[in-house]
Amino acid sequence: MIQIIRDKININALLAAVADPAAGGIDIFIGTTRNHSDGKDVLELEYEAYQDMALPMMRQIADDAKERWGVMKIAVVHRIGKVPVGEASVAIAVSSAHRKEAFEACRYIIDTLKKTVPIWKKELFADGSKWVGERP
Amino acid sequence: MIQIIRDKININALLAAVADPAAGGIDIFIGTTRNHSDGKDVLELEYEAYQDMALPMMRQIADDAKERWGVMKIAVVHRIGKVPVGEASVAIAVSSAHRKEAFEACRYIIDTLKKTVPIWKKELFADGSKWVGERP
Amino acid sequence: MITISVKLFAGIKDIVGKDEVELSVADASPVAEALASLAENNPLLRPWKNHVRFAVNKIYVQPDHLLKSRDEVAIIPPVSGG
Amino acid sequence: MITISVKLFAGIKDIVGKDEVELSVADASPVAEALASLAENNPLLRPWKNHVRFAVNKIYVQPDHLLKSRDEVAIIPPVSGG
Repeated sequence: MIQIIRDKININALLAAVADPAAGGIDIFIGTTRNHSDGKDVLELEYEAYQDMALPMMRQIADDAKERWGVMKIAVVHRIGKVPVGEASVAIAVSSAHRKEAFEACRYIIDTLKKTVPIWKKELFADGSKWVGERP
Repeated sequence: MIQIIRDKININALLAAVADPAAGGIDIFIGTTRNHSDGKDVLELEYEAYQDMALPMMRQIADDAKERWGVMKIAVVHRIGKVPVGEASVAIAVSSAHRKEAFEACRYIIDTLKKTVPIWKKELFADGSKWVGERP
Repeated sequence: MITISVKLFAGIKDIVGKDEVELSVADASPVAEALASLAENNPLLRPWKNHVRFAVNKIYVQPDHLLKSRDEVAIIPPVSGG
Repeated sequence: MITISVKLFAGIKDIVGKDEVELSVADASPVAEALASLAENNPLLRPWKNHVRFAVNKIYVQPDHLLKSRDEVAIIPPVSGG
């Protein structure tokens, strides 16, 4: 289950996607939108993706993690469009025979996704908005 | 939210318990019952707890994690009684401003819980049952 | 002599057939005496000596921890929660 | 000359005011020429030169990667998903 969606992320759907009777553990990471940034109140977040590139990259990252840690099933879902404060912008679930591998693979996936996958976040404030990330 | 319960664990309830508008990430670990053990088919698991000791220990482990990693909110729920294969026996959720701390605190909690909290698991096979853990 | 309650769990509970027993032991006995005393009448418990931990009033203690009257002792076989 | 499509995102899309443009560049131009060419008419884009990555046909490439006709170029400002 590798998806970019505009609706609210359904954690139960991710859990169902990675469930496996041979799994001993599932690690899930959920990225949530924070209500402040550099001391300013964030009212809302908005995400944009280069979907045709982002989806295959997300699939590749999941495949790499599966091979490297020998985990069982992986789900990666990123939400785009407006995301209210406190709601999930990304969710990753990894099932594994043993918990160590589930934790490490899950962490690898979110770290790699944040560094490489072409998705952008805009913070909306009362007095304007700002794309997040290093800029000139 | 620190609980020992006999019903199915509700992951959404854990998520709601750790939600925080200042949180940037939530890590959740779910321990699920496996369908095999030492090459034998496991039909069902049964958990027993020394509740009066286990609950305060779970609370203490969560408090230690909160102090050590500065995370926001923690939920720890362990199920006891019969747990069908594939269902969650334990779930831990940790919300944090930053994801690194959420992952590390969550892993600390499950590792410490498994090593120290007085809860026991019995595996039920077609031809008998066995308490898990080192024995004479 | 003092009276203590001893809680039993998992494999040890199955051997004894009860989840709690009352024992009379000498005042200031070490907590390990709780298992030794039960093992006198039940040889199946003897090999467990080096495989259990003890708790007194819901806190782990060393085997030489000294008991008082009305202590709640628990014999804790290797845990396997999670 | 060859024709390429150039996809624009986030801050760069806002500056250009479009999410995709077609450009004519010399055959076998380096992909970095896509940004340079747009910056000729739009000085606001010039400081971005050292802050973007390029993708060709949905794969990251180095700035000196050479373009072919109908390539789908993307100018990728620093990503911030997650």
